[in-house]
Amino acid sequence: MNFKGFHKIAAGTLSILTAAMLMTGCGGDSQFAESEKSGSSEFLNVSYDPTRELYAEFNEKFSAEWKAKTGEVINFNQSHGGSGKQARSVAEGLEADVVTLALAYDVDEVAKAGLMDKDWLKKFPDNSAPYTSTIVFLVRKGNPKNIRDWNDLVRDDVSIITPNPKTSGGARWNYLAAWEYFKEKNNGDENAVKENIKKLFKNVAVLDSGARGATTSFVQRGQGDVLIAWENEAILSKKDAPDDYEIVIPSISILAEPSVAIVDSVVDQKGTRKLAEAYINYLYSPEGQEIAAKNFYRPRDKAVAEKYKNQFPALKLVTVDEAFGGWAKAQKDHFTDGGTFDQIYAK
Amino acid sequence: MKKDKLVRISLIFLAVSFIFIMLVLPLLLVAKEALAKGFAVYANSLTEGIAVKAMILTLEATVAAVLFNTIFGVASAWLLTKYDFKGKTFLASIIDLPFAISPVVAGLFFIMLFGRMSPLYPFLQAEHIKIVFAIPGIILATIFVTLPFITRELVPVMEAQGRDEEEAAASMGADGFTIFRKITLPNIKWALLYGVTLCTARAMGEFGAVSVVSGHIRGKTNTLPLHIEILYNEYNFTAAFAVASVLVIFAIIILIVRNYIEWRSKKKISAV
Amino acid sequence: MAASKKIIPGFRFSLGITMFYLSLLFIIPMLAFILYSSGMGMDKFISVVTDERILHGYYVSFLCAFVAAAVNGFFGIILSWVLVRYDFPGRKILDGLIDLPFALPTAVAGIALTTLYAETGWLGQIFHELGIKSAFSPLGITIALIFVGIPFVTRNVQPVLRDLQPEAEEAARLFGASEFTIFKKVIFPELLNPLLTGFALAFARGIGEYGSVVFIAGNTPFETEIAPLLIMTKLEQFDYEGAAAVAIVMMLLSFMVLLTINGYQRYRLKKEGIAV
Amino acid sequence: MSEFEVELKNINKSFGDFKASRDINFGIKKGRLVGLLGPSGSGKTTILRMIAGLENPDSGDIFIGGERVNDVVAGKRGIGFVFQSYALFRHMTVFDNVAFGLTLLNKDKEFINKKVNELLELVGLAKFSHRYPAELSGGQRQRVAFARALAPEPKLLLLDEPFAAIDAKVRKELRQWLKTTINELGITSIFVTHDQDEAIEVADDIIITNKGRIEQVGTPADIYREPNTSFVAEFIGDSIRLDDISKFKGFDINEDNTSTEGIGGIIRPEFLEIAADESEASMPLGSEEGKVIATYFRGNNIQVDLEVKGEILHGWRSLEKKPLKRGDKALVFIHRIYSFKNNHTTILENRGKLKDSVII
Repeated sequence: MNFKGFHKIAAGTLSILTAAMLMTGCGGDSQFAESEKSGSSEFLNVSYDPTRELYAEFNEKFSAEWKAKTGEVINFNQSHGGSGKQARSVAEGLEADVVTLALAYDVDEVAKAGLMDKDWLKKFPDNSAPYTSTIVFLVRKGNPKNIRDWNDLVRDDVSIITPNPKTSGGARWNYLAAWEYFKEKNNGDENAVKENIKKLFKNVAVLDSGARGATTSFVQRGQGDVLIAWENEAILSKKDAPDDYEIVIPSISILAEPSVAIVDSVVDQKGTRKLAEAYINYLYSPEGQEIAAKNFYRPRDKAVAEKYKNQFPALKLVTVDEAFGGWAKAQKDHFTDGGTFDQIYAK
Repeated sequence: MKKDKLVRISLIFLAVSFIFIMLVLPLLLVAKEALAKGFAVYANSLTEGIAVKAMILTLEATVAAVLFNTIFGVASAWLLTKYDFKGKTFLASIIDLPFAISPVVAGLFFIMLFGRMSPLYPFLQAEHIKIVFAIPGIILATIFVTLPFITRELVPVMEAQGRDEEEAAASMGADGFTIFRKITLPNIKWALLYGVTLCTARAMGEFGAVSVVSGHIRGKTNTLPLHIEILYNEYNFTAAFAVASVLVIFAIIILIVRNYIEWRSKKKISAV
Repeated sequence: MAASKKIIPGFRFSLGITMFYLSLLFIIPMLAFILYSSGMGMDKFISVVTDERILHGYYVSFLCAFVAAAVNGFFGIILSWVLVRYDFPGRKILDGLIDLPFALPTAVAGIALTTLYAETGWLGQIFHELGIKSAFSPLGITIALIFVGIPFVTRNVQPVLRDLQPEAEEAARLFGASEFTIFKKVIFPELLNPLLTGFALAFARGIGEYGSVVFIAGNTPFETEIAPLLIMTKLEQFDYEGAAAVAIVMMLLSFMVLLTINGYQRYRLKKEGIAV
Repeated sequence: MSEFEVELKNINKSFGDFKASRDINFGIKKGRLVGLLGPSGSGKTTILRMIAGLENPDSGDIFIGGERVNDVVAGKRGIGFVFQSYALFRHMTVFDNVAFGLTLLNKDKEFINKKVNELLELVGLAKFSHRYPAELSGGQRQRVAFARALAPEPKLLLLDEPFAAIDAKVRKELRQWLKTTINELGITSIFVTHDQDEAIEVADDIIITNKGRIEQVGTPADIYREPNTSFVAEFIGDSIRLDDISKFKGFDINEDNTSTEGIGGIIRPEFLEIAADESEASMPLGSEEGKVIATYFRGNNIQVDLEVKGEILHGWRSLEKKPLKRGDKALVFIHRIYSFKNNHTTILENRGKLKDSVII
């Protein structure tokens, strides 16, 4: 009797609660409800923080292109956040058609969750990275600390801002670029490399959790003498305040390859594979490459690269595959718990 | 006498400076940054489509969370004050527990329960029910972080009120709802409203838990606090602070309403 | 059966709603979380939570949360005192401001505080000149935690102080006790329980706080790395189990803090015969 | 040096529009136990609090031990105060409560121990010294409050409604105990009460307050027998108010031979002699005829309510006499009436008695 009464009440409350939630869930946004029906008019690109301007422009162009070609009106949605966090969300159930993340390791995580083919990297040209960038230094006007290359960063009088490689995908490129420089300089003597990297991180004043946070610490808060940043981010900061900053190109750096991939299980379920493929292919088209270059990413397309060559000075660039044996290995060697990065801080 | 005055003045000074430095200055800074590029830019960043959508979503989530928590708050406070039963103290501590849980972890709770790794996921998928990375998830996360507020406000008041009136009504044969509506509610309505205002304020500002379950889809699952983060990460500081100032203004309105309510209740009591 | 003894009707109904709601929104999700992470096994759990870096994260979180809660305890008492006992222009406004940290998204608070306390900020400049690093240091973390914890102590102490009967104070005054002695011996013991409640809540909140702290913390390992950041770090490496392990220990520790303080309060009231 | 231990001169005190004290004047001799008696809101507690220094008078002077204390803070007046709610420090043990005043005087530990134990012995709570107030009964708490107030050996003890919160049976015992104890200690004491029985039973002198004024000061017997004002006459004792006393036999003219028509008065039950018939009546001629409305058994007597000339009077009848019941006729002789004139009370004896005595 008692138990029965409880059940009745519980069932009643459950139905009210669920009904109300579904109502707010669907009624709150009519477009959302539409997408459930027609299935294909919504498209979600889950990306990382610094691509916001890039994809805002790209989606607009591609949307017009797609409409002209097929007559379909697609609503392109963007989600931005830390690269790792975004990969996690997709793995946890955020229904992305495509992911455009900061590094292959994060896309691997989505693949590991069973949402896409394990060899997604081979699906598109250039390691599925339609645009690239590299790691440069942003210093204050006049370069008062006279920072020219990586070895200046281990000087005692230099204060550095760089995000935490453990929480920021982008920051892992910074770390690997520095590693590569010291590796070449010390002829591969790992202990010497570690010593230098350790010195470098001892100079870090603020270890922000994300790349954009680090930029803010450097630009807005006036922390540090040098910001280790992606080239696109550095150019953006300099463009906003040309009189305050200078970009310093180190002698050697890494080729940052932000990865793009189709989330197979989602597009197959929604029936958006064609659209997703067209979307990514468009990134490789001259139009797509032009948009990337305009947003300070180095284009793969030779013609577009030539056009923007003043913006992207040449320097020696190594890839993760060449220097570190791919992302899985790099991650394991350097960034997992107990890896070289943790050793820096180990007591 | 003179010493008393000195103590009084220094204490007031201490209290005011503490609040000024810890609270007012940050708020002034928000206002200053929000208006840094003039009022037009300020108004623009608030009326822009995505900001408006975020505002609507925040209000929806807040209303839903407050509604459910009010029902729960009243029921649980009633339970904890009108009856004696085994495990009552334990239940009271459980209700307080969400205070002790990091909002980020609270968000993860729901990901684990309704996300792709959950055994429930195939079922939800088959039924086309979206919970996490959609509005229901945001509401759930908001409810979670504001769960104890109303109960905490009501319990002391209802405890002080005792059970005599309700027991008298029950002995005359009134049913539970009648007793609640006619006897209990008039006694607790101000405390209830106070709890509701606090719950509302907290619900609007929730960031950590919502951030985990939202999916950050612009114009769809971005609440105001998440929108602020995005604007900030776009280096659009003026807009970020402008939107933040809206939350401050909402909060201030809520607090003014609360003070008005308190003032009215006091007036009413003194009139009796 | 048990319900038949209750005089006021509605026991089963309110118990039903409460238990159902708690289960759906709190207990089941929490169990799901714990269950998911239980796959890691005891060995991994222990090795994760006893890692030196994690331990230091706990230490920073607990220390800063403790100091912040203590500062809030001190000022909470002063604020309640000033708001209840004195009348002065602006008292209402001061009173109204206290709840604001609840409403402001923690991230906004964190950003605003970082702007204020960075070397270029209004207050950071002053600290900088004094040679104190305010933002990006444990001090910065503490400042952020003070901000989010302001309402707890004041809102718990204030009503008790307001409802305090004046006779005991008058009695002490008649013995020639100074105002300070009266406060120490007569008023403070009455405020101790709500103070502890507020302290515990501010402390628990501070341990788990992430949004406002990351901006101002500096996040340097072994210096300003807080436990919630370490959870995030684990998550960034897709190490859900490790994150859960850190989170579960934090939850347990906060819960223990709440329980200990709760227990102490009950013990104190019981010892003095005020509660059974 | 004044003859009074405590003296109030021309005290006025208002709280907003409410006048709590109007031109208060009185003096209390050393060693007396004085009751401040009045209805609630009559300003008696305010007087007590002004003496203690917990309120300041708007005007007038307060003297304690011959010294003007208006500007002396409460803690320096040497006063022990027992609050109505006891105001015990609930987070201190009984011992610490009593010791509180002594620790503030920086007495050494041994002295404090001795003194506190003495006092706890005196109030009969020696074995409760480690209990907390919440663990004591109302009467015990009252005694702790009393001991606490006495500990620093005050010159003057003030008690605000000391028995109000105690149940009836304990209250009786406690009153006796308090009176004896205070008399033994010889400490000048003032207590506030709204209960006339309490005041009459405990106090050496009574001060009656009404609407912020003092109505009368005197010993309980004096006040009972010779109330100065109509308020006192009505407030003290069991009284029946009359609007016009002239209708009763023997009270048609005043002492000064003027008519009493329209003059009000008060009759106490003990002023009435109720007889079942003429044979029982001591003054049958002067008696009025009445009708019994109700009777109440009161243990040692019977209260009889009667209607006499349209007024409802009540008096007592011995259990020995013939019982009366509702509806019976009875003879009522009124021995005396307090008659009012210009708010002053005079005792008017029944003229029949005088006549009778003349006749005899």
